[in-house]
Amino acid sequence: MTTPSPYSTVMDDAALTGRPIVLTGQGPFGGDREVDEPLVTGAKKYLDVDQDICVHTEQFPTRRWWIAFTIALAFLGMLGVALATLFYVGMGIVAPNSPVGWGTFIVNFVFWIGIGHAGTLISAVLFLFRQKWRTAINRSAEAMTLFAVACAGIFPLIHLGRIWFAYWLVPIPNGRGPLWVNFNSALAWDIFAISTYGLVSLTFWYVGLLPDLATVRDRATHPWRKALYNALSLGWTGSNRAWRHYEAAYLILAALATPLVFSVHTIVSFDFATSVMPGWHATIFPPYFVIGAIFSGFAMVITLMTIMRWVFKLKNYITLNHMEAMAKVIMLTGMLVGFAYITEFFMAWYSGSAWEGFIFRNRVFGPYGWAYAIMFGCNAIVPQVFWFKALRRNPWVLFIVSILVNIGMWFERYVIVVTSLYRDFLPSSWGEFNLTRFDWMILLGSFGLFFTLFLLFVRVLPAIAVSEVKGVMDPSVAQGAQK
Amino acid sequence: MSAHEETPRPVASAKLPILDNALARRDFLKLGGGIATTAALTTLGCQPPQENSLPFVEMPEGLRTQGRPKFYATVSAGAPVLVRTREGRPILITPNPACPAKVGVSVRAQAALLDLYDPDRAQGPLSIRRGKGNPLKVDWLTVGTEVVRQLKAKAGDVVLLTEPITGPATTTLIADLVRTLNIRHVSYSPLGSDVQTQAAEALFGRPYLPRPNLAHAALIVGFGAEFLDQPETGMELEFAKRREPNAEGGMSRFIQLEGRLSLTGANADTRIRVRDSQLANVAAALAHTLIVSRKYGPLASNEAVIAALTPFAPSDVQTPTGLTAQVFERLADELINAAGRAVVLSGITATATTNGLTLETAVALINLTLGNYEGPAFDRQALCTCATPGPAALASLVEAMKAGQVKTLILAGVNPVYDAPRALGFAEALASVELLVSLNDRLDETSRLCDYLAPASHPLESWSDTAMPGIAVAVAQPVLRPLYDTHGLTDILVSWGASAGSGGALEAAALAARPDAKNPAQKSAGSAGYHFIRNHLVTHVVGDAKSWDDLLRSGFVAEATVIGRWTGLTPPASPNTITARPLTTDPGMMPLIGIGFDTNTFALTDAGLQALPTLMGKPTASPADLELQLYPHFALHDGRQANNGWLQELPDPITRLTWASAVSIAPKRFAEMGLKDGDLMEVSVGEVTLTLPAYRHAGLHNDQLAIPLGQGRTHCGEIGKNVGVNAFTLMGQHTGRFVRAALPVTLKKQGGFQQLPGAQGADVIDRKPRPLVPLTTLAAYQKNPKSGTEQEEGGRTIWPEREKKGPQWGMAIDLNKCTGCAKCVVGCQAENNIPVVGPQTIIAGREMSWLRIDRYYDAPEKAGGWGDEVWAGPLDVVEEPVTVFEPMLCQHCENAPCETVCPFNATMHSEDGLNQQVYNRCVGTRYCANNCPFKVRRYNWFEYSKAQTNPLFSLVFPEIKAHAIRNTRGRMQMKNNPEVTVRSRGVMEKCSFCVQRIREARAESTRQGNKATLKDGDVVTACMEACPTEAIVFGDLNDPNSRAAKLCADARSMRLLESVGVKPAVHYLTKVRNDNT
Amino acid sequence: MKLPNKPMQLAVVLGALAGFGVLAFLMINPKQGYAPKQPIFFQHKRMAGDPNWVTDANGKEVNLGGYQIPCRYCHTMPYEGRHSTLPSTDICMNCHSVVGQDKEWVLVLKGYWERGEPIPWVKVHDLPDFVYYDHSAHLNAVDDKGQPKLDCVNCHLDVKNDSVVQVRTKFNMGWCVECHRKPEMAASTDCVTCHR
Amino acid sequence: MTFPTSSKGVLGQFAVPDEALVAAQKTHAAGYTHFDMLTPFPVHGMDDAMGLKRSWVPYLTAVLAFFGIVAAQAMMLYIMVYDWPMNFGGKPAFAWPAFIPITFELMVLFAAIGTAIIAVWAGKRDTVPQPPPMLIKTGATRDKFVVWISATDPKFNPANTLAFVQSLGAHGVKLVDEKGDAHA
Repeated sequence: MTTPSPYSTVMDDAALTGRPIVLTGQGPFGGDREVDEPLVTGAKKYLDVDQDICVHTEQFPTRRWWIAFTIALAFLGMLGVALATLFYVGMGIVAPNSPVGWGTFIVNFVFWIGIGHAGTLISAVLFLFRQKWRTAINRSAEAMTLFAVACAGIFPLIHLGRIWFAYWLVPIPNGRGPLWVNFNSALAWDIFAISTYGLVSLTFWYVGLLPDLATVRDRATHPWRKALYNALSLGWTGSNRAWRHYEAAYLILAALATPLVFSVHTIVSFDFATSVMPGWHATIFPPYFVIGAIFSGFAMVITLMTIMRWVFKLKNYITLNHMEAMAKVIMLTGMLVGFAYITEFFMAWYSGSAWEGFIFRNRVFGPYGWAYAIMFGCNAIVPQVFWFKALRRNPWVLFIVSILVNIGMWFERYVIVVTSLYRDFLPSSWGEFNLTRFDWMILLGSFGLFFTLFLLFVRVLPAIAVSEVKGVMDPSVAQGAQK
Repeated sequence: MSAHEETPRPVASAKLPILDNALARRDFLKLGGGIATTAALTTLGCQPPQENSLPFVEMPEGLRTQGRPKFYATVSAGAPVLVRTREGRPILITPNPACPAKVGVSVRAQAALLDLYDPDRAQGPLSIRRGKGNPLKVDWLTVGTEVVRQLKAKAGDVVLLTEPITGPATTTLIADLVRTLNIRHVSYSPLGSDVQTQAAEALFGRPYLPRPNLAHAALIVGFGAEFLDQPETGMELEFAKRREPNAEGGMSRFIQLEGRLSLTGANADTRIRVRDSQLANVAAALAHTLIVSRKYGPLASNEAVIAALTPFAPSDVQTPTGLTAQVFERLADELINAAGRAVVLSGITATATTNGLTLETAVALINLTLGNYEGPAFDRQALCTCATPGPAALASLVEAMKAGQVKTLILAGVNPVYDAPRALGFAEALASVELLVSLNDRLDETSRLCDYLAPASHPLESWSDTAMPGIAVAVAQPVLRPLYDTHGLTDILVSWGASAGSGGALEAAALAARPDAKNPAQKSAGSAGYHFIRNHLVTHVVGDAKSWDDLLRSGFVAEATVIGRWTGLTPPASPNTITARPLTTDPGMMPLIGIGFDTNTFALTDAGLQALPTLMGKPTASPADLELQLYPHFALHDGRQANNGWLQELPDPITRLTWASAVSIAPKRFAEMGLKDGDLMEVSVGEVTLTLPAYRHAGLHNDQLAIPLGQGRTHCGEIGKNVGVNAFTLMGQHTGRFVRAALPVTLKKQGGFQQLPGAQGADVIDRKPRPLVPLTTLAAYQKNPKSGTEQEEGGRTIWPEREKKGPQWGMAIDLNKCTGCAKCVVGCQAENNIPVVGPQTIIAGREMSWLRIDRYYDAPEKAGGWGDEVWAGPLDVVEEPVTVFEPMLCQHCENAPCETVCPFNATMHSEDGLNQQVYNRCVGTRYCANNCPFKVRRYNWFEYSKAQTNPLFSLVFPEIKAHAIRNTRGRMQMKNNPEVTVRSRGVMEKCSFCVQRIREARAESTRQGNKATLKDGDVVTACMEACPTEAIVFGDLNDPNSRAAKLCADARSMRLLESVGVKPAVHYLTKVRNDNT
Repeated sequence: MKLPNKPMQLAVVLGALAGFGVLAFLMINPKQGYAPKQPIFFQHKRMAGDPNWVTDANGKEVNLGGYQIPCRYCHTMPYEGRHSTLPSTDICMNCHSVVGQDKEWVLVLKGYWERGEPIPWVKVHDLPDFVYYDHSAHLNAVDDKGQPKLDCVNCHLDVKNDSVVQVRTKFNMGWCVECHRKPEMAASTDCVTCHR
Repeated sequence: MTFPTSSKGVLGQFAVPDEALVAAQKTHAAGYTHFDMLTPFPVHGMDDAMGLKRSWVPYLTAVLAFFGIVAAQAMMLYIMVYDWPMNFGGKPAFAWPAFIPITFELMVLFAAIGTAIIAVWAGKRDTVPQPPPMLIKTGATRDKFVVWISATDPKFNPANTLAFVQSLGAHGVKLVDEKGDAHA
């Protein structure tokens, strides 16, 4: 290696600028050459990557982890109490009522499903677009997807009045005629969409994990641990003959997951769009929901990555450049979402439908205007701060904006679910919608479930895709010592 | 069965087979309520809980065909009804269809069914010791001995205090007791009013007026008329008949002058706001305009009348009434145009003012001068119960009690401690009475201050009789044996009377004690009360034993000759010869009823002319800036049924409030005071102050407040206690009458807030953007019969039309006939096992009623149209509201949006056009309810039909206790209709078009060998059955000859939300307002 | 395809078995063969069954079979009402006040009769409470030729020759629907036919 | 363990992927067929260097996707049209637009899950006997790029092959015996 890699000079992410490194006079014709800043800083070696990432699966968790885990468990316990009451007493303990038949459960469901879109999107879409920076975040984003889908998945179940009959949603043969499922219903589509999405995401995630599980195995010292991770890695050796199929499959999975990701939120939006209710019955819903999902998902990724960077000291892998890239996505999708909000209004006016017009005027100026204000402010206005590079690269700003965006996106679903229903066709049946303490317990409890799962994940599995990170490192810097 | 005659059985074996079986049914139903668990276990393959099937030891005759209903004609809340029973349990009270006018059935009569199973009724005689210590159980003998000892003394110090009793037999029984045992009888009703009879007696010399028949009235002018608020008057059907735009003789026109928007006023074509205190002045001024200014009619030449009316010139009363002379001129024009075919009438609340007599007098003068009494709109042949006794008798009783002249007081069906004015001092006077025995059905406010409670049975458990307007006599027969250790009121009085030696009672008791002819070991069938009533009615009313059986079958007799025989009077040869027969012998007490018939004219007597100046008096100023009206609660009336969940939960047709009392405030004042619904207000009348939430009452006169009576019971049972406030405490007195209107009042904001359990979202309908109620005027209708039904058309569909074979069920609802009386709501609730959910649940927006009556105030035309502010009910809309009622139930849409979205196959369309809801398949996504444009789907948010008693979760969520209290205690679930599944929690439910009746009709047709083919009229839904005005018609829309199909094809017919393309099976017929002025 | 290791193989096999087990369980109806213990060992075949006369050890002709009592002697109301009705005790006593006075179970029956207690029969053909079945609507149904479509035995099979009453058919919704779907039955398969 | 029966072979390590690429070319050129390159991440160009063809997995994906479509349509047609047609909101039994979402989802489900399983399986099937991961730390999952020549190769000769691998410039060249023990 004659020329030392420019990357060896970047020792931590504070040194990153977000602009290309200019190598003066190194261009092919003697001019300047620009290279991208490194995706991994700190002049890490391949073995350092293993150590930095896998060590968390091997050592007794840190104090920071325990603090986070205890809080998450407490919220999970709250979810348990609320759900036990829900199952014993009935749906009446939460807010829904006669005009507003769906309440926070469906809001939470759409919210979590939306969160769950970022992982697959990062893995699949960014993979197809050859965005190498995804490697730092794709593993945890995929895990986030799975846990968000798990959180989302409980809501359609617990919002059933008689959850013990939920299995009737699956078309299994039975002694009732047999009596099947109504495939006209968007909820039946949902079941297929969400279970497909969950399974495919799990597969995608697991396939991505195989080489890393082998890495953990090869670092393991305890025979049981070695055996366990060997079993989990399906005996992965790193064989290029296996890589050949693996890469083909991974590409196909990405190619399949991409339309899947769009279809799932499209189908979730059909829950609303195929109804007859003004405010729901809109053709804009599929793209609007998908963009919103990407938006909220990226916000959640930023939240999680900020925490991970802190808890696990991973700033060299999840660098400010990564965070800035996500901030750009947030800004773009935020503007798209804002565009959708305005388009809805335009369509309500342009359609000339009195019902539709009323719903939208009422959303903004009616008694639930505050929810609309939170939604519009957090989603369409707040992300505009990312026009400024300094703010894009400020972890605190990113963290706060990401949380605001998620609050805004929760309220977007609240606005859609509640304000479309509470004043529908017949004025006589108009009503109100007021959250009960159990709504809050279940909403916050779902975050408890999510973070409990996530913290357990980072405890037992490599939280960053080790093999993929290695693949985007400069071998001249990262190569191991030659024995 | 021959076998059992050969082998006589011990009596015990036959012990209440009906009841035992009914209890077994209850257990069955409890299991029915537990569908969830049972079904879950079943599907998971565990064995279902073993159920026993208990056959009779001896099959009783008449119960052989189990699983089919039996019907009994009887009386409920004073109206002839038909009681549907299953396996001995009454499950539904409907108007007696043999009684063509469905006379007088109120929601209270329907809901009395729930009282039967009320676990808060006293379950046997109690020694109460005037509230000191807990009540102790005693036996009937103990109570009877004490009472009979007092009766035997014949010392004239025993008083029987009852509610007004109208039945000839019961009246005679009491009269006998009064005569033979030297007791005094006082009857009392807190809402009793004798103003009309007083006026009639003073003017015409007889205490009654002819009964209006609104079917023949071209013009109705009401001064606070309440004939729709008081269905007991039985005028609903007659009113509705003439409300058809093509009615014979033209559609009637109804002008109402009133302070509070009442249900009657809401049905008026023109409504003029006049505060209660001024109604008399307005009526008198109208009389002045007609008689003095226009010199119309025979009275125009009567100097005395003119003199009496002189002070009431419209210009002189313009200041207090707020009405200009033009208003009177217009009214006079209309009345003169309709002279002889008009009805002018008032209401019992409007006349419960200090100047009520003036109002009644003026109304009589107007009717008289227009010749209305001679016209077709008054039925002079009809029996007329004119008066319920006023409170003067009670006041004199209290005096007697205080003076120590009353040693024993027996109360039956009265609760003066609750509903008499505090100033009367009834509760305090009780202390001077030696023996207090209450025959009320529960430990109520009065009973708990007595020595004994000897509970009378529920009317469905006992014999009695009654008289009512429009028909003569109806007999109440028991439908089941008493559920508890109680006896019928008649039984109690007869047996006590007999023990004390009263003649008629002795005879009846002897008959009851007579051994059975067939089985000497047993006493003869029938109680003492039964024999008394039968003897009396056979002798004095129906004439022979066979007619008695017919009477039991039909439930009532209506021939005029019968009245003659009953009253002991022959039809008069000349007017003014009939006086009401006083049925008590105590001259200090009020006559029980006035009965009259007259074939001749009504004319002022000389005495009447002399009394006229006193009766009319001088124009009165209003008592204060603000006056208060206390009106009978629409559902609870005087509050005696306050423990009835159905009535508590029935939304008031106007305020749409449930489970509460609120002070109604006029919209303008409401805005000026900066109030919102539910702000706590202090309302003071004299010394008494009540705190209760504010309600913005559309159409209320700005200077008036209104509070419903009948709430605020403290000792009526677990369900109704402490709901709302007791407004009787505000009631005033004036010359021996209770004053319930025009009370001077002060109003103050208290600062607190109490959420009102209202069942209505927005009050207003702006029919421009939301053409949801077909509404038009008569003029527009005559120009274009389709006017009022205009709406946006639906778009195209990609799907082909479905083939329709066989019947396609549908419904036509004529909004012109619908008065908003809510009887369909109660009928539906009873028929379909709809639970009572309670105020908290209503506040949360989770009412359960399958059928509701939406009440809208129509937003008037406005240049440029209304903005969104219209939905908040701006003053322009609600100050002078045009009210429309729209019964809203599942529309059974052909293209039902709910069906598409249910993933579980729990709701889909049947071949006969029903939108089916399968409870046992429903898992409760509520998607269907969201997607229902009419929001008629109801969800079981809680377990209502089964008590949830887990102590831990009762702590976490205490409301479940309240649900158990309202629905599952004692024998409450026995009310359930076994033909309708009791829904568990987590299940969606909705109107099924009474599919159980459709299926039963098909089964019946199959049994008849007709292959399940149905004729028009074979299926009657519960709402149609309960509707007094025939506004609801159900039938096969695929059969062009069915009544429903014909109505649906009418030009007035409209299906809602055509633009959404759902194609409802319910058609609404335009409400036409008669604007022809 | 070969799975990489034993535990995985085992897990997959067990999972699949459990899945199929649940599926099979859902499809098999637990009702069939349900024969609860009754308070009286009542044998239909002794009442309604076909006679079976044999000569016993003493050379007496005895009937080991039944007496061909028609169904509707005891179950009185199937053509008129929703329920076929269990016989009230007095119907039993029509004969058993004379017949079989020394038999063990007749004594039990008489015990109930003397005490005036209903016999606590255990429901055998026990439909869920949300199913509304009407015997009369089924038995009175006629086809185009006016012939009855159904008789007792169509559903209850050969109950008259049973010694213990038990559910002989699948007796689940599928079984009902199967018959309702037959074109010759011309019956409705609408939900509200049975559920409301 | 169900992994390849023979664990015998020769391995050698490289520190950077470029060296491994050259080594792979040379090994291929030297006529070895039962050899493999073990790498911590897929190295671009390695397939060509080893003389491997494109993966055949995508063809199976297409088949699986088609199967998913057919299965979904068959299921819904059977249930909604053939077995028990019902009237949902006035729509015909065959309300085809409603069938599209599930068809798509099942297509993706079958294709994705099937592809993943087949790819893992194919990775095992299409390979030469591997150095047993539980016994030998090749370093290939960490920071080493390993050339491995299996003893099953017809050209395999312990001494020659060892020398050949050393000639490639590899470090830590080892001979692995049947028991999985390594010899320098």
